Amino acid sequence: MSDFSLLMTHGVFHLFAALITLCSVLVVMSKHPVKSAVFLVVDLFLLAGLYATLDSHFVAAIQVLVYAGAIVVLFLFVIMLLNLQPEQLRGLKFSAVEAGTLVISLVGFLITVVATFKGDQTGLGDGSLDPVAIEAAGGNTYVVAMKLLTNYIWPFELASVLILMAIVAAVVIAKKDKKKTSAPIS
Amino acid sequence: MGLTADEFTIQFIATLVKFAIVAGLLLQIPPVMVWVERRVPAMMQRRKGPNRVGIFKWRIYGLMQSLADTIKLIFKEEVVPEGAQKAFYHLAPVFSVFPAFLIAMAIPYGPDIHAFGTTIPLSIIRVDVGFLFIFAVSSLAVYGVTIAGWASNNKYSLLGSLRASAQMISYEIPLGMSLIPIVLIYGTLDLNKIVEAQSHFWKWGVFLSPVSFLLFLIAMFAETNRAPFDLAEAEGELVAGFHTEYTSAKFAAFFLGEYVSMFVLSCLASTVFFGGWQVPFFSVQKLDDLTGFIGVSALIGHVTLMLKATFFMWLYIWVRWTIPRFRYDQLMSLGWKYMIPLGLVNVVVTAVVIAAFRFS
Amino acid sequence: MNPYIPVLIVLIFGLTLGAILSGLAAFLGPKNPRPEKIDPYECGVPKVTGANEKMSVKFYLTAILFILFDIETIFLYLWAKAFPQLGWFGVAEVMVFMVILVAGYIYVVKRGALEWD
Amino acid sequence: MVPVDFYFVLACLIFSLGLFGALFRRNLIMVLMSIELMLNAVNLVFVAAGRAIGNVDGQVMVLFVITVAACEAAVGLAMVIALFRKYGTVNTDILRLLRG
Repeated sequence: MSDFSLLMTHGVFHLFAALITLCSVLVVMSKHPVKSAVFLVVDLFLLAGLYATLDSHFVAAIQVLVYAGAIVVLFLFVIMLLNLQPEQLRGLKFSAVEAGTLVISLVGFLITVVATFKGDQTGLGDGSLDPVAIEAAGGNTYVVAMKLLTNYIWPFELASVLILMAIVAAVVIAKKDKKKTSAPIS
Repeated sequence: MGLTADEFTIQFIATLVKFAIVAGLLLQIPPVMVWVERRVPAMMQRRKGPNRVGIFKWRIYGLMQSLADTIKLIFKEEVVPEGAQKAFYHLAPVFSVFPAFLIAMAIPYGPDIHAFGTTIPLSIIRVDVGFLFIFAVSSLAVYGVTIAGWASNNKYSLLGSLRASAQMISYEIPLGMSLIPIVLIYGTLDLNKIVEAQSHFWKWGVFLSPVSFLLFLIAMFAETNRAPFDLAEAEGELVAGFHTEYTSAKFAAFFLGEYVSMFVLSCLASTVFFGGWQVPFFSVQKLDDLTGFIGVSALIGHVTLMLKATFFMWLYIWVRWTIPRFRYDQLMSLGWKYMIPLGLVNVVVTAVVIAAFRFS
Repeated sequence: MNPYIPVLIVLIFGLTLGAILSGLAAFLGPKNPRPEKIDPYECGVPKVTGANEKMSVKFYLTAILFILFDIETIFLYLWAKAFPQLGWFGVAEVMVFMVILVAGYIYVVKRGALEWD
Repeated sequence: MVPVDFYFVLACLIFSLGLFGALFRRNLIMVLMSIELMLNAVNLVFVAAGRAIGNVDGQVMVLFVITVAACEAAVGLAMVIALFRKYGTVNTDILRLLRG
């Protein structure tokens, strides 16, 4: 790999990383829930881009299809349904458990950063998943599909049970009974 | 990956050229379609339609009407309704335009060109996930609609946008399901490979999987919020739906997004079900050798695809002036209670039939 | 060439075009907003209530069911891609998957969650 | 290529932000969104690590995580709606007082 291409790969990663971090901060800190949702979409789209640079094309596609295209739409719908107003951000008041969790997460984060930049790295390779070999085997989507449907049969079938339970639960919780329904606008 | 520097340069320049051509084509669609959408109903109703505007004394059937409309639209005053969410109000047209352009670049507009010692595909975006890319990006188009309606501070807009987005997401499932049999039959997600597999006339998708085509056709009309499913902008009840409060160039942006996605879905329908750039009973790829010119096959293939897509664009207008509008509950129950079960049955039957033939 | 370079080019073009169309009106065209003009358009009748009336929960239920069926479709696409190699085994696998989900679908229909009254 | 540790640092950062949001925000919908952010950090680790080890299991795992995330969002938001219908608010501070 040439110097130029190495520079580009690193540049793309750092650009995406910076944008993702920025968007994540905005998701968490925006006062208006709709703003948070829109930044979440941008965030998820950028993460899909990062997956694409990792040659995980299928994951990138479903990231956009399911996360950005479906889950956040649901969030937006609920925000509009409840007509939520901007929230007053309260001061930094935490209970002991919350503060403890936060400190632990920050310490974990710092350890990871220090460990990375002290050179004490995980020892994992840097991309031994050869794209050319994957291409020869039938492409990323095909390889993922074969893996899912041969090695992961039980999780696959259990996923359908999970979705079934989610469907039933959501309908039970959210659906009003007929007689209580006030005339809907639509 | 695996390309020399020269090949990379050629591919990069080719990408830019292809992109410029396709983008130029796409930008022509809304003006021409606006004209067609006024002339064709006029023809169907034995009226004349717009026929006056021309350049000097050449009227060319009033084709310049769209140019005049465009210029007028751009120079109109922009009215931002009071109480609108300003940032989102200005952002919504962007969300509506870019997905349409992104998906338009994934269609194979012709056979591969073998030139300059490399192969140049005539689709600009060609990724491993094939047409799932189109679904993924087109699912982002919901945001333009939702945010536009919500940010306008108008209850008709909000209701229209909620209706439109609920409709779009509902029909995304039948749209997705209708193409699963195609993947089962041709064994690939790559649109170009699907077209190549349809080299024989009787192997076109519409003959091998007619139910899929029916589902796709209905879902295609519903996805673009066109008649008979245009409840989102039902003129009689909701003023104009989610873009009621939009004026001037922003209004044009919504039109651009809508017409480009109509065109892309037309191209997708022709590609998947009608052989794409293949000419019936004739091998387009051989044209290069026959005539001795590189690119003849690409040109003929491209024209063929455009003709097929034009048919579907015509169908959009034809249906609009033929079938009355559905009610919203009919629309939703058609999508959820008929098309999804039919789509599932279609997948199962196709799989069992193919498996019975191949693995018996 | 990396297949995502064109995606990036088109993305930038699309965003720029959208931004130009969205921003164009700010530079061209007259600007003289009057209270009547910038009032939300409700066919000329003065507005009675605000825009953010509460909406029917139906839209929400549609969205929720959409997510769950969307995931099902994605799993089906993966299976369709691996179908030639898996053969009857794959068909059986997906049948089990589908039967479980169709049970959920039938529940939803029976419960009337898809009725738009 | 970019070392896998960089991806871990980024994922850790997103996870911390998500955790912060889940604890700091008082709007239940915002809490759910922060949880989505945390799940995304996990996905990033799965993909990056899977690539570094040299198999696609990480990507298959992401499929399951996304399934779980979708179900979580669906049921979680259904509960938010039910709570809102009963108490007229989605603020966790107020809901805690109403717990009784």
